[in-house]
Amino acid sequence: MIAQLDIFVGPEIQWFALSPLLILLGGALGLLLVGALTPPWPKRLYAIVSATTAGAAGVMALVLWDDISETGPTTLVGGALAFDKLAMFMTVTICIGVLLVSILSDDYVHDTPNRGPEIYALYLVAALGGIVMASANDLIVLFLGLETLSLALYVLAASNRRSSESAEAGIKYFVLGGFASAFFLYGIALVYGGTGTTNISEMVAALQTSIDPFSDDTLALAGIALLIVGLAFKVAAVPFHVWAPDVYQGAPTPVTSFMASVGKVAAFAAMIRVLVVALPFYKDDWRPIIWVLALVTLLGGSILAVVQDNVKRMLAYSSISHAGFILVGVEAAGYGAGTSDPGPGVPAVVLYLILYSVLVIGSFAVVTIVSRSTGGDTSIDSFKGLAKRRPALALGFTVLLLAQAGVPLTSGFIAKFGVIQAAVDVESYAIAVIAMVCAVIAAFLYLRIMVSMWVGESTDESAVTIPFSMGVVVTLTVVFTIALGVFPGWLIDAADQVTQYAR
Amino acid sequence: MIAVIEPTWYLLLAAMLFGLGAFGLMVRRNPLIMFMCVELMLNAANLTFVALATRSGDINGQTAVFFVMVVAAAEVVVGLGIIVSILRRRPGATADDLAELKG
Amino acid sequence: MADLVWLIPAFPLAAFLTILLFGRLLGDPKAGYLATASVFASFIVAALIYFDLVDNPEDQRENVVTLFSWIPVGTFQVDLAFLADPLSILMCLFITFIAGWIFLFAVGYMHGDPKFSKFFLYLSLFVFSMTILVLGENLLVTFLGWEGVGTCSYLLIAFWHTRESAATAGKKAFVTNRVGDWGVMIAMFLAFSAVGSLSYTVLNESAETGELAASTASAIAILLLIGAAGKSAQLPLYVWLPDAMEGPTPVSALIHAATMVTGGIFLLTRINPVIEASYDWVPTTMAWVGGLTALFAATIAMTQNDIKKVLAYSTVSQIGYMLLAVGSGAYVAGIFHMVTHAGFKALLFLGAGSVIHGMHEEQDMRKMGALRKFMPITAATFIIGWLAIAGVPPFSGFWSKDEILLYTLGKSTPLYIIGVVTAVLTAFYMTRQIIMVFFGEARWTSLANAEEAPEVAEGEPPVETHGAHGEFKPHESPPIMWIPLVMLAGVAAIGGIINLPKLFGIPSGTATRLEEWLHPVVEFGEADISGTWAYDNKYLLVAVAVACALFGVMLAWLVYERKRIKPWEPSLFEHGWYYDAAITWFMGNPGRDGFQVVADFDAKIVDGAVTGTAVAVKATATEARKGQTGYVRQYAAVIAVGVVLLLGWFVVIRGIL
Amino acid sequence: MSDATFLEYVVFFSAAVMILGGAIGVITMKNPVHAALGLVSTLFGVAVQFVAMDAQFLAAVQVIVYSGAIVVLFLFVIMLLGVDESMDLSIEPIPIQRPLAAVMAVGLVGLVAAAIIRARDALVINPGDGIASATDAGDNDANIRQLANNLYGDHVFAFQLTSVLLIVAVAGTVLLTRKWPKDAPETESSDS
Amino acid sequence: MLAAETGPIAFPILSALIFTPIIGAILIALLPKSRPEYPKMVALMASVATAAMSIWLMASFETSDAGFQFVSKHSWIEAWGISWHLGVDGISLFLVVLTGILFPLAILAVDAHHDEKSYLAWLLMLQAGVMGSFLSLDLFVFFVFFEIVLVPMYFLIAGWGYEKRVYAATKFFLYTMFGSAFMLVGLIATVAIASREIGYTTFDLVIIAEQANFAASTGRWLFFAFAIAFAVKVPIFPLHTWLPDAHTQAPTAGSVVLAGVMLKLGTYGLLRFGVYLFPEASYWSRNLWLTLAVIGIIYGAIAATMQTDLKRLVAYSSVAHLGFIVLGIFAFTSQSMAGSTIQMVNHGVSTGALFLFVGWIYERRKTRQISDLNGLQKVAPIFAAAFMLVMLSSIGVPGLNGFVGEYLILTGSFLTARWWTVVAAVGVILAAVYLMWAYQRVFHGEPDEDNKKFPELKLKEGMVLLPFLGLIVFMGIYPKPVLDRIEPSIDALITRVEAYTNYEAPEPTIQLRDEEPADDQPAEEPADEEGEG
Repeated sequence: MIAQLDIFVGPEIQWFALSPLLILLGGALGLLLVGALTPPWPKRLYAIVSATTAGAAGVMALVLWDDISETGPTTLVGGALAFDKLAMFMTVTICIGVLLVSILSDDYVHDTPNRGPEIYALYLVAALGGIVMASANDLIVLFLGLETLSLALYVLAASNRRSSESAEAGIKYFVLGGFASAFFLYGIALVYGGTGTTNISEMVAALQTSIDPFSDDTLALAGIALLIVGLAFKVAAVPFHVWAPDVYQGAPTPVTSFMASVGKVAAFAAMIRVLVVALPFYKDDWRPIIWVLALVTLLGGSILAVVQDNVKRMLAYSSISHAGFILVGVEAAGYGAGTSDPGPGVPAVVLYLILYSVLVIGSFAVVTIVSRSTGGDTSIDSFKGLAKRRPALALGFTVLLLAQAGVPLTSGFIAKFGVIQAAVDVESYAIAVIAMVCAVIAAFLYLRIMVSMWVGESTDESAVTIPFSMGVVVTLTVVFTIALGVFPGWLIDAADQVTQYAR
Repeated sequence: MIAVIEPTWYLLLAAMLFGLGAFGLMVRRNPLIMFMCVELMLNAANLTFVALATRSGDINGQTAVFFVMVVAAAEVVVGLGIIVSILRRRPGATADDLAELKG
Repeated sequence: MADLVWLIPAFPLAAFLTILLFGRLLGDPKAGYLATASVFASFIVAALIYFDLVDNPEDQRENVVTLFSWIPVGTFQVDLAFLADPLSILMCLFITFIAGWIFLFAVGYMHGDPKFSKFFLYLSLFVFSMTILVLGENLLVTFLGWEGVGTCSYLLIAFWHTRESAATAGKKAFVTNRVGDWGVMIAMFLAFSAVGSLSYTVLNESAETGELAASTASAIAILLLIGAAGKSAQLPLYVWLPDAMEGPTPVSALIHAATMVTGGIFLLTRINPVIEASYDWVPTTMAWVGGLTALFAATIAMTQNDIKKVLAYSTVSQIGYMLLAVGSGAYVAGIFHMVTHAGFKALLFLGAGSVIHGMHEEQDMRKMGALRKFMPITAATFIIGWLAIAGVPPFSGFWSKDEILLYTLGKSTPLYIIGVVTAVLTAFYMTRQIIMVFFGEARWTSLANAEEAPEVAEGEPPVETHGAHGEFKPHESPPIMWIPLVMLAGVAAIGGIINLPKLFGIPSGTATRLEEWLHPVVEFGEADISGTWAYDNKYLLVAVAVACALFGVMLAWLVYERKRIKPWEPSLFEHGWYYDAAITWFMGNPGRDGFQVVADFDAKIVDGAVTGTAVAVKATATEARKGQTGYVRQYAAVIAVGVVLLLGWFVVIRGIL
Repeated sequence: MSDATFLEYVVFFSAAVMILGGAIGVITMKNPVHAALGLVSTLFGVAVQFVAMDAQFLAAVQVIVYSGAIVVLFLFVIMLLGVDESMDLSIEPIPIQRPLAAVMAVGLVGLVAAAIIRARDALVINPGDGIASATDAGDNDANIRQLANNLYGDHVFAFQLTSVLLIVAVAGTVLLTRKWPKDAPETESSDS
Repeated sequence: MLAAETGPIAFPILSALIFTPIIGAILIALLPKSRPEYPKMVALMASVATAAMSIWLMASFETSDAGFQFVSKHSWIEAWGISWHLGVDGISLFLVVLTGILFPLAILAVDAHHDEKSYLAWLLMLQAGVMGSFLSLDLFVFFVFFEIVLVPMYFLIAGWGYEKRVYAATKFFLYTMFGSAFMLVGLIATVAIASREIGYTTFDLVIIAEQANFAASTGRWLFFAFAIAFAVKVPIFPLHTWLPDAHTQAPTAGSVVLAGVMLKLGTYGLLRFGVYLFPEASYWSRNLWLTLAVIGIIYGAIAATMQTDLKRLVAYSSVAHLGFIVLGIFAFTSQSMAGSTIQMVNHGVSTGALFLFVGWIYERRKTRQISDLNGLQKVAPIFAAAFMLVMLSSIGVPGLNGFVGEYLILTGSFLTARWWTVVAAVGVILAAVYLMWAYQRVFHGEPDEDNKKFPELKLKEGMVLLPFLGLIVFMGIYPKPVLDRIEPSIDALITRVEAYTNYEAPEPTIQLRDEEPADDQPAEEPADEEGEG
């Protein structure tokens, strides 16, 4: 039977609700076009524009947050986008990330011969892609967002033309990324075959309504498997983590911080979208897998980190083990997914994401500062005696590292606490204990860095200069870390509201 | 009694194509060819989409293919850009040569 | 008056504190006089209380004086309280009296020692602890004194701590005592768990009324016996006492002869109802331990050449007598012997000290002889002491020993024989000592001071203080040293009167007699031997005892003076049956090795497990990172593996199955 | 129209041969140029299959975009870099790579195929309202119009998003190809 | 809740106890490097103020009240039901006081050999953390403090320790954190399970303890999750091996604090979060703990005997002493538990003092090896005398503080755990063995050339020591005031245990059953243990 083709009615577009995306897009275009047409802008200006854009988008997101509190979750543009608190929370998180990274990049970019606005434009666009992933209500849209983010990241990773390692990182990330997104796409296709749609709302509806014993959903299951592959690749979960250490180490440090913050946030948001929002129907199928992934990721990340001697690489592995922690939260979120009582899983995850992304940006900011003075050397020896040369910086880094280790009165502890609480709440004690033990193993590497800073005798007396912008970032992140560690109440309250999803 | 070949055939064909693509990416060392293999995989996905669209008589599948093509195009641009920027510096470098970062 | 009993320990304590603060100001000899005065003050107080109590009727001779609540937790209420009763007062009397004279002697003996004031600091602390020990109203207060005297003895034995042997001896004494204390503590726990109190009154009453189960009573008694064996140097824990002679001689006299070492006997006497309430084998065990120790130590004493060692082993032997008495239920006799022994043994030690002093720190009897010409007073007093310990009537030792033997025979014949043999040996080795020291030819003239100098361990202050050793000549000690000798000689001579047996029509029935005096304390435990064969043939026994004493003296005289018989000094005896050596060896080798094994176990196994884990993690990581080869295609392969696994789970496990 | 079906079979299998053959060519050809040609054949085959499945518009786009643009781009790059010399495929630096890859590929295909075959007669959940074919109903634009409606209807946002994707591509290439001043000395691993 | 009703008090003394050191630390951190004399001043002022407050606390403590006093409770993280809930009772009171007193002394006793500023700052942070752990009545708050103390301690060891300091510090940090990992999970599980009964989520210790009671099996799991952390902290054999390293490598002040108060976090935790929170489980598992405790006593003593490093020796002696405390806790009699509580303080005083001595010896001779030291008593008699007194207290000689605690523990344990006690008492002998042997080797004998010039006790050091010695004697002779304040809380605890189990605290009575109690058979065994001849 053939569709009625005469009259065409386009879907209404809620421009206001899309404002964060539009702002980011506008900022990016502005930077590109104006930047291309005008002579190079004075220092800091690109960064300021990009940062303000991100800030504005974040503020808009906060405004929309309140709207959602009143109207409740809905979908936008013909069901392409979800308009709910999960989306907004992630939007804010990503915007914070972009804000900080933009500031951080200022002096870095200024050191490179290429002072153009492209990097910032790519940050903004990538952020846009991330937000789309976080708020996608259609797997195709999700895929497009994913590709937007990924493509930007491939370029950014390779953006340091001076360094062969940057290039290597770029191509590795690109090839493997393409590989993974092919799987993801194939997964979408198979799920489409299994459920007859790519739209999450329709998918949920279809799965909940048409349950009959004769239909066989093996196709959908295969699709889910491949979807998980794609997402696991993005969040760098063992064994799909292989790219992460090399890319994190090779990419320019500000870009690394961007990947570790925005990239991870978007990926996990997408994971929640796909698994918790779209496929609660199959939670009994995917929860065990996530459990296993969490386990191997925790172990792999923390154990492999122990023997590294390059700080960037250490942090890469530590971010892998953090991903394991977040996966624990996702696993917990699966327990109540789709039921009337969603449980603390998703709030714990989003809380972890926002706290961790700030944390990791701060850490990499310190690495950027140090590597500037050592001519790009980020080996652990280059941190020796930092406390003598730059006590304040060392103290800040110490705070950030302790936070990553999950020491109380830092945001890192709150994050871990939330996740463990979620896991315990759904009685998956085993993984909770394993996670904590892995945290102990991982703590060893943070201690190693601290030792080389505080106890080690500095090898070279090259003065570590702290550029203004980077100093600002470190200060902000440290303050944030401690403040949230001591008074996390309001943020937790906000995260706890992320339980109703637009379907 | 229009006996259109049932989609399963196409799906199996796509699966094989996908597998070949994946295999190729794992065995070839020339980055360009590895990239071509990615294209193969994407095409396999496309084929699947269309086949399934036909199966369930739903146009969305075909629309999806449309987007995938755009993605493929963009990916090619970026990917080739990266490859060029590397191979210009190190002519004839294979994927295995780019293994400074490890451990 | 009895309420002021706390004054008895108070005086020495005051002296202790004063010397602690102003010891250096007072210095030599004022500190000594101060300490002496304080002790005599305590003696006076004790005497007053004694007369006070004597007037009371028997049942009102127990006064409990509570100072304050010491350790109160729930049902466990222990006060710092004193029990002023005949036994404790008696103890205080002779302790303070003898201590006083020894202090006086020490003032002379320690003259010129740089640590003079510290010496009296320790001594005062000791007397304080000792009085606490005997006055304690409950086991814990006694234990306070018990450990206190142990500590003081440790400090005083190791007084010349620069000498390795002294240090070791002090440690040995303390640790060996601790072994005994273990018994005492467990006994206390048991007592508390049984009767819910540590007070002697409660404990003894529960024993007298039979509430205390025989098993518990036996356990307490035996455990306390262990304690007594430690403190009173009985088998198997006597080993520390001979070494304790490393300490200055007054210390040996006071602590390791007269007072502290009798603490065990006192404790057992204190709880005599408990012993009575326990199984029969318990007192028998005590008796045998005592008897064997007495014989054992006597045999060793026969062969020692160190003037102090002889006395030390003789002390062990004599305390064995006392324990024998306790075991035979002859508590009064035991205490009696304790008192008399305190007198003459203190005398003998001080005499030995005087001799050593006169011989310039020479202790080897083989290098003495014929000293009676040079130090007549010392000699005379020493001889009195000798007669007393040898059990020659009418000297004090005779009476007490005789009574013990009497009761022993009442208990069992073999023990009696052991006692008699020991008596012979006692007489023998004491005579031997007398002869070697004061009679015979002078063997010291032959030796020059040159080789005598190194003999005195370096860093022993008195040596220097004795001026230049030019022409060596033994000299009599100054009056401040021989006056105490004379006083104690008097005690040793007539000390027996406090408890003469009812013979020869000596007037009886006066409370002054020890037996009546102690009656309220020991009435429950005291054995009744009237009607036994032994009791009926007292005179015979007396005769036997006297005969033994004389025989022993005679024998020794023949051997060492007349040289009629070759001296028989088997090295087995000389080395104390190799018992001490055996223990030392055991501790030194297997014991130490065992400890080392544990230490190594800790380092290698327990800690090894921890570090091993760390190493394991590192190794795993080092292996795992090899997987991160850096080859893109291999990464792809790894991812593919993951893909296949996931597909396998979803398609096969979840989908098809 | 049994012959039609036969014809369809012929079409299907010949196209399949083109596809797989081309793919195998991509994998096995020593020379990148030949590999690119293999890619072309695959793409054409896919286009043919599209036609066979009433996706005429997609088929057209496939030919234009892929074969027309993308492959040309590939070839252009190959020529630009002059990497068109043959590469010896007989050697494999990483020992277990090939067997592993083979096993994985087979496993992958096998598992997916298993899923496909098993889901073969599973009835379709919420079927769509049919695909307009240019061949029947005499409306040659049916497929295009339906596609357009869908594209600018439900998927208008995604459609807009593709533009963002292109922006990324543009910005990215600019960033990557912008000439760096004093770029001359290629410092290997000056960074990190 | 129950705690909140005790009403607001004029001055939040407990919070002040925690924040005064923190403020001090921040001040020090802000001080300019140009004025090197200020930091010490500030540190002393802050710590002395804390000490004064803690003493005031003790003075105004309601003796007969078994419950929590000076309670202050403010909501902190509502979302998770976490409140800033502080309170002190007889069990924690003296630990708080000890913490208050120990730190100024530790600061005064030894100067950091470099970078005094951060050294003092870390010390004050440490004090705040320890205070917080003793005062907090909220599971979350407790965990926060329990965990946070690791950081300053880590930096103190790693920054100002001796040759193997980094290894020791890392070991200490990771080992303890490993224990806490289980506690965190157990803690959260406790709250989660309790909330199902209470109806709302709260981390409030008192509320959970009062209103929730766990199924036996659940409670046991939870209890062990907690117990592992505390067992590491105490440390209980075989989880003790971090202690010798940490103690040996830590700077003197660090060792003093570590031995003085930080080890007590474990035993205190066992009382407050083990016995109080899970009476059934702790009673059920008592035999395990008793056995481990006794092993620790003997084992620690033996290991201590064979140490060649004086500081290591003292460290191992801590293992033995803490064994006594654990023994007392799990004997569940008012005597033993009160004994354990008071012994926590006593051990803090005497072992703290011992570590001071070792530190001073190291300052003077730059060695801790026993074999390098001899004859010190001749050259430094006062030093030796003071050491002797502390040593005697550590040996447990009556009349000194060590005895009171040990004796109470043993006599109490004997009622419920007879045979364990009989063996544990052997530890009293061994204590004499290892300490006196060490004393002989270090202080007795003739000093050789290196030790000839050993300086006598300085006046400042004497001043620092006086409080220690005073406490040692006073607590030994008149512990009544302390015990009076401890006992009510202990009795309440025992009543609680009785309420949750079939256990009945034994009333010592005339025993008539005729079993065969301790005969002199074990008497020989100590004789064997006596160590080297």
